Amino acid sequence: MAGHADAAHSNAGKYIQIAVVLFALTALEVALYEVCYGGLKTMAPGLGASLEPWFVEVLLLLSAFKFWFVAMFYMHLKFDMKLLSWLFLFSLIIAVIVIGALIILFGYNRGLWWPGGKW
Amino acid sequence: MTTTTAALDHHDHDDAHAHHTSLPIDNRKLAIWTFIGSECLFFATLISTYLVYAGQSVKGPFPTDIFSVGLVTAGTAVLLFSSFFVVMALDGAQKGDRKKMLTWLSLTVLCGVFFAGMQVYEFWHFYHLGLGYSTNLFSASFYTLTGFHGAHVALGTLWLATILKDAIKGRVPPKKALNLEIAALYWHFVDVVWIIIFPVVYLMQMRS
Amino acid sequence: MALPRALWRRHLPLGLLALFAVVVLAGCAGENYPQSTLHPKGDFAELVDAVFMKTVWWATAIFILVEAALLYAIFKFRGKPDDPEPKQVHGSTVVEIIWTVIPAAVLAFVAVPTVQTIFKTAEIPASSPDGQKPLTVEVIGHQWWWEFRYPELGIITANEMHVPVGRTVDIRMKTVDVLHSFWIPQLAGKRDLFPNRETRLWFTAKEAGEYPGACAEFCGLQHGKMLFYVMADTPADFDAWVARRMQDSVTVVPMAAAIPSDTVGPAADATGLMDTLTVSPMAQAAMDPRVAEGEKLFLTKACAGCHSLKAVGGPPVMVGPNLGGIGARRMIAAGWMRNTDENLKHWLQNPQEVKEGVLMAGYTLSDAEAEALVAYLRTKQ
Amino acid sequence: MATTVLEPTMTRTAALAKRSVLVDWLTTVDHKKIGIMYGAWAFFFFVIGGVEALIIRAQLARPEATLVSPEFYNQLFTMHGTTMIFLAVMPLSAMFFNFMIPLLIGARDVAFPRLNAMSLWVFVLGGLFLNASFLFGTAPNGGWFGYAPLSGRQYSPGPHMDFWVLGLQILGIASLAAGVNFFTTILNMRARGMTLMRMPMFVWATLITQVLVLLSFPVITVALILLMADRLFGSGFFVTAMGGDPMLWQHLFWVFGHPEVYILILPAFGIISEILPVFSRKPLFGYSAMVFSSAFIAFLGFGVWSHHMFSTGMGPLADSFFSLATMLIAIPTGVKIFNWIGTLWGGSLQFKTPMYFALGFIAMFIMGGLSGVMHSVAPADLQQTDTYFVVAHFHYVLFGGSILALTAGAYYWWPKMFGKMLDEGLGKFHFWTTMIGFNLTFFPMHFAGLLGMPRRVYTYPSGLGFDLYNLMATVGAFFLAFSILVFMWNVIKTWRSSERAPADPWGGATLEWTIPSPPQEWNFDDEPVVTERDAVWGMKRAAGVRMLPEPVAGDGKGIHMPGPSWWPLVVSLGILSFFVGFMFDKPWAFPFGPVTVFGLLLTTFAIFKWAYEAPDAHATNH
Ligand code: HEA
Ligand code: HEA
Ligand code: HEC
Ligand code: CUA
Ligand SMILES: [Cu+2]
Repeated sequence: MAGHADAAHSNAGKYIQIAVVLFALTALEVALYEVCYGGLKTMAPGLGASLEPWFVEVLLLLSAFKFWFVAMFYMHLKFDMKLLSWLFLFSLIIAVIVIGALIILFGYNRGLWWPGGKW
Repeated sequence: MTTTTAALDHHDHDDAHAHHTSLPIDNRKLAIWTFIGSECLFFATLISTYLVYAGQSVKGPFPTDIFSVGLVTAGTAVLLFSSFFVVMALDGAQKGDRKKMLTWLSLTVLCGVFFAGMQVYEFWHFYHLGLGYSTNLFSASFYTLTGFHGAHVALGTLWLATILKDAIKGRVPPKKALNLEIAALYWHFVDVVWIIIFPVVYLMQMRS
Repeated sequence: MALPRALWRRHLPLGLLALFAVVVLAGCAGENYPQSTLHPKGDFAELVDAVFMKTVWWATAIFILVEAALLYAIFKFRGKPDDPEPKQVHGSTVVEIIWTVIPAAVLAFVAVPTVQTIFKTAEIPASSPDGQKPLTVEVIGHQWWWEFRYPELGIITANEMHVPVGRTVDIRMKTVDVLHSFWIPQLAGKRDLFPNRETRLWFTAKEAGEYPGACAEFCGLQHGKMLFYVMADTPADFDAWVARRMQDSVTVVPMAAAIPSDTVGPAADATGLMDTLTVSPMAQAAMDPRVAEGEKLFLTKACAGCHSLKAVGGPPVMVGPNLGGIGARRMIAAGWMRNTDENLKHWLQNPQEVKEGVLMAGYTLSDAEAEALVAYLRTKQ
Repeated sequence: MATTVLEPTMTRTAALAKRSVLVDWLTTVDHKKIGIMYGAWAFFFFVIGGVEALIIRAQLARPEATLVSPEFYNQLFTMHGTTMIFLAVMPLSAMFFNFMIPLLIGARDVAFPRLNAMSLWVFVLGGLFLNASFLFGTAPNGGWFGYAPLSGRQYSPGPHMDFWVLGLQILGIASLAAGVNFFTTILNMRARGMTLMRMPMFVWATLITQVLVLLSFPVITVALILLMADRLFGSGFFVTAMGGDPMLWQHLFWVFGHPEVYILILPAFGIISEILPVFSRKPLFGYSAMVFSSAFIAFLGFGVWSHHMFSTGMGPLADSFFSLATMLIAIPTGVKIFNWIGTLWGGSLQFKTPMYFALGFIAMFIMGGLSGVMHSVAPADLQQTDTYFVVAHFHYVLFGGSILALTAGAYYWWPKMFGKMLDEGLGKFHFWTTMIGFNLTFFPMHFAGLLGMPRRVYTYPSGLGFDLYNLMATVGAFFLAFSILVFMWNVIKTWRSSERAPADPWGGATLEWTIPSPPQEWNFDDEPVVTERDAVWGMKRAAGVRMLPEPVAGDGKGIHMPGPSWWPLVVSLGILSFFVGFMFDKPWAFPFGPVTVFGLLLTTFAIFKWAYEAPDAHATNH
């Protein structure tokens, strides 16, 4: 039922555009790695050095974009019932809470976040 | 297992057609989304394990000794391609363009096989670099995470291949495009998980 | 069913109430509960008790009010089957907001002291109430007994921790096997022991006394018999105890030479037997021939392979508890049995019967041998 | 719609009649039969868990007792906890989900009937597998939360914990499948006009419970996979020598474990919210607040897990965070308690057995909730954790909460499920014996705990002041067992009686009371249409009656129901075989023995057969 309706909204052209974006973002991710740590480091040392402190953040941001594109367009969330988006989003929120909390808690336990964190 | 059974339970669904559904959405589609929500936590836990144990291995080989950008980038590209392919196949299925559906679906299945093959090769390669399953924390959490992702890819490939088989026999008319749609949703999800795994598990851990 | 129903209805509430009262009162009476959390004898336990009691009063008040409202509703609004339909009320935003806000306010009153106490108990005081630097004690968990080390004093002991009254004890814990939890209810709360991470706890005993404690994390077969005692001594008594432990170690035994070398097994050699052989002045003074016999047996029956008698300067890692001062300990078998001659003998002859699964196997000791060992161990004061 | 199949009803009935009773129950996809089987099996496991508890209590009656060996004791409490939680309370709730949800929402079945049958069989086989460990004398012995490293290979070399790890893994599949199924069913199979905010509260509770299941079970699944890998493949996730950290097990377990306790209590809340209005003859007070508080409890439930780990030394910041988050849960729970009392207020209370148990639930649950709040005070919990105070807390919420509510539900829905009323006199006797036995068992445990008695000890020395409390608890436990015998007697008596229950014995507000007791296979002759909350009360009011007239049984003509199927059972056997294969500690079975491979193939094969099974294959072939 719902499935037939979406087809009208998106078409091959759009899918191709998104595919291109996804590839571009992936290429950016790899390039970022190469500039900061890999083969390109020597070629553009200044760029690498300035990007390096943001490596993790930028990488996560780029992947988040990719994630969003696939979910919204390939998985039709943008055109389907809102409920499905909420379903997915809620799961993701809990997932992020779990990952984030565990990283923080273990970092703390290992004394990374708080001087007395040893105990 | 749950996925396939839920999603393939379509005869019950045919039956449900006789009734109305409360939401403008098919049971099976709602079910697969529910299942995907659940899977988020499955992978979140595996990723947490990997991250919590990053840098905690007492002996090597370490990620920096093992990973190289080339192979995994290729794999990532293949998976992204396949997401695009399956969406085209679905477009074909919904519009009743049988040839389009068959072409793109075949390509998708091919990508699945290729990715799975790549992973097998990668495991084999790493194993020969001295990274057994229980070598250290890194290896165990890496193989468990990517192994389960690989199992999902394999399952998805099998599923799509089954639909391809049906489609070749002409059993996937537009009004059954939903059969493909839910498989495609699952497939995209597997792709999306890899979108996270690629930077978090590979790129970030390769920093020297 | 008519009879019991009527009977129940009339007498049950009263009966239950009486029962509750008995139980509550029994729990409040002090002295008979040496392991009680309700009768703190140390500063840490007092901090905890204070916040706990605050919570208890709030909870009791809420309990009484809410149960009373419930009972009132039950008795007030009893209906008969053919009563007319009562007024159909669907809710009331005002009332609902009120009973959301009131609990929230109550919780604020609980939350503030909670957080305060969390931070207060987290910080080990830099100095004791008596002005001294806290005394460090390392607690090492074993399946199923406790090892205590005093790094500043060099002392190693087991299952009985001595601390001076008035001096803060800074406890650092680890386990050599599975998780355990160190719990000494009258002095402090509990803290788990991990194999890979040092955990800490602290307390200052306020009154001299013998405080029983227990392992509070399930640790396998004999978790139930992994107990211990903390002996809070007056400073003088504590110094005397320390001095005795030092003495355990001063005289290296000349008697060792008297033992035929073929009876000294490889196990003894491997664990530095010669070092562990010590004789306290009391043993030397003892006229009892069983003591000498016991000492010999201690070496020949492989005891020394797992136990050191040297509280200071003994080997650092042993399978069994350090037996320095075992003669004067209150309990044996990790706090399970009174340290009487009879019990000790029973333990030596058949530890598995006392505590199935302990690493100490039976060593086929005749009555005479066991008694000799007991006599010998008894000299280790 | 056009696809409606007009089955020749006669052939169908004839064909079904030929099937033996056993085959009928093994292949059924009828949610009602599945519900009854869930209930029967769960009660069976409940008695097993209860007998384990009785042996525990017998051993603890006196200090220094030697009734059972320490090893057996450890197996007893591990299996008692595991059984009660996974094999008794969860499936008892599932019984009501299965039987009642389609009726409450006006549907003819769940969204995926065969998947539903699979959940049942996976649960049954998983439960039998877990308990089979007793036959080998190697029942799990590491506690229901299986803390590493005690549960790892090094300290638990035998098959004990393999049974536990694999058994829970199997049960998890059942729960997840049911979770997907009921989530979909509730969102998508509601009767016309039944908007979300018109759903009965039990339906809401079920919906939210499924969310908890779906989001928390994957976490324990992964934790169990990691532990299994440690045990079977020598990885070191929880082996410190390899850098592994036992804390990770604890975190993962409780990330699941805390939502799990709300999985155990939310259905109970739902049942109570159905019963109170009916027996107060007054709608539920503050319906929307009840919905939102449940949702809020569920959401908060994901952010408090570390309150089980206050003694691990997480540091003051983490302790404070988890303390406060835990306390917050008291607020929505309080809203529920007050709204229940508000429902009673001004009502015309009818004291039938379900009402007794429902009121008993409120009274007892408050107690358990308040001791929970005492735990949430992190420093205080340093004294309470791992003592009998905790044991008291969780039995007040689990028995005083879940079990009392489930019992209330049993009395309430029994006539609908079996077409006969449970005896009122015996029911009330059951209630009072339960209340006495329960309080006598668990109230003294508060004191035992505060006076310093650790939990999971197979014995304790005399002289610490625990003796009296333990004796009381033991006497209470046997009294409680007696009360359950009363219940069983009531069931037998009812079974034997020939008196039929009316369709609507209580003056109910929800759709199940409009159809005969027990309902026909197709539930509703005509799909109901709902125009308001408490729809049936609305109908009665409109008709000016207190009770609806007895419905006339329809003939089901033209109603197409899914046919029975063997494949769910076969899939379950495949899954069982897959996991059992990991039990063999033989070279030929490593790492994937033939049994595992066989299980995998059987599962795959059965899933394909299932997917391509023609609707009604069995019904029409005969
Ligand atoms: C049905 C299951 C269930 C339920 C509903 C709860 C509910 C709660 N639990 Fe419980 N809990 C368990 C099952 C459950 N628990 C189990 C099985 C364990 C032990 C696991 C193990 O170790 O084996 C455990 C352990 C446990 C611990 C860890 C103890 C320890 O081991 O150290 C804690 C700590 O915070 C805790 C807290 C709470 C709180 C705050 C609630 C709250 O949800 C309670 C809220 C309810 C109320 C507060 C009462 C009603 C409210 C009012 C009348 C309003 C006014 C009240 C106030 C203002 C306070 N629980
Ligand atoms: C829903 C959950 C649930 C329920 C209902 C119960 C019910 C009971 N529990 Fe349970 N319990 C747990 C969940 C539950 N428990 C958990 C999670 C643990 C922690 C485990 C761990 O530490 O790992 C625990 C631990 C636990 C302990 C602590 C053990 C220890 O730490 O050493 C004790 C001790 O008394 C106990 C007692 C009881 C008793 C007496 C009952 C009674 O209410 C039981 C009443 C039922 C019956 C008595 C059955 C009826 C039987 C008959 C009528 C006999 C007739 C027989 C035939 C006809 C064949 N339980
Ligand atoms: C294989 C190692 C081993 C050997 C050999 C051994 N023990 Fe032990 N012993 C232990 C362990 C381990 C314990 C702690 C048991 C427990 O309480 O869990 C113990 C406990 C004791 C205790 C009680 C200590 C206390 O404080 O609770 C005494 C006394 C003792 N052993 C004496 C002896 C004597 C005498 C011998 C020789 C006949 C001996 N042991 C041989 C391992 C050993
Ligand atoms: Cu050590 Cu329990
Ligand atoms: Cu909890």
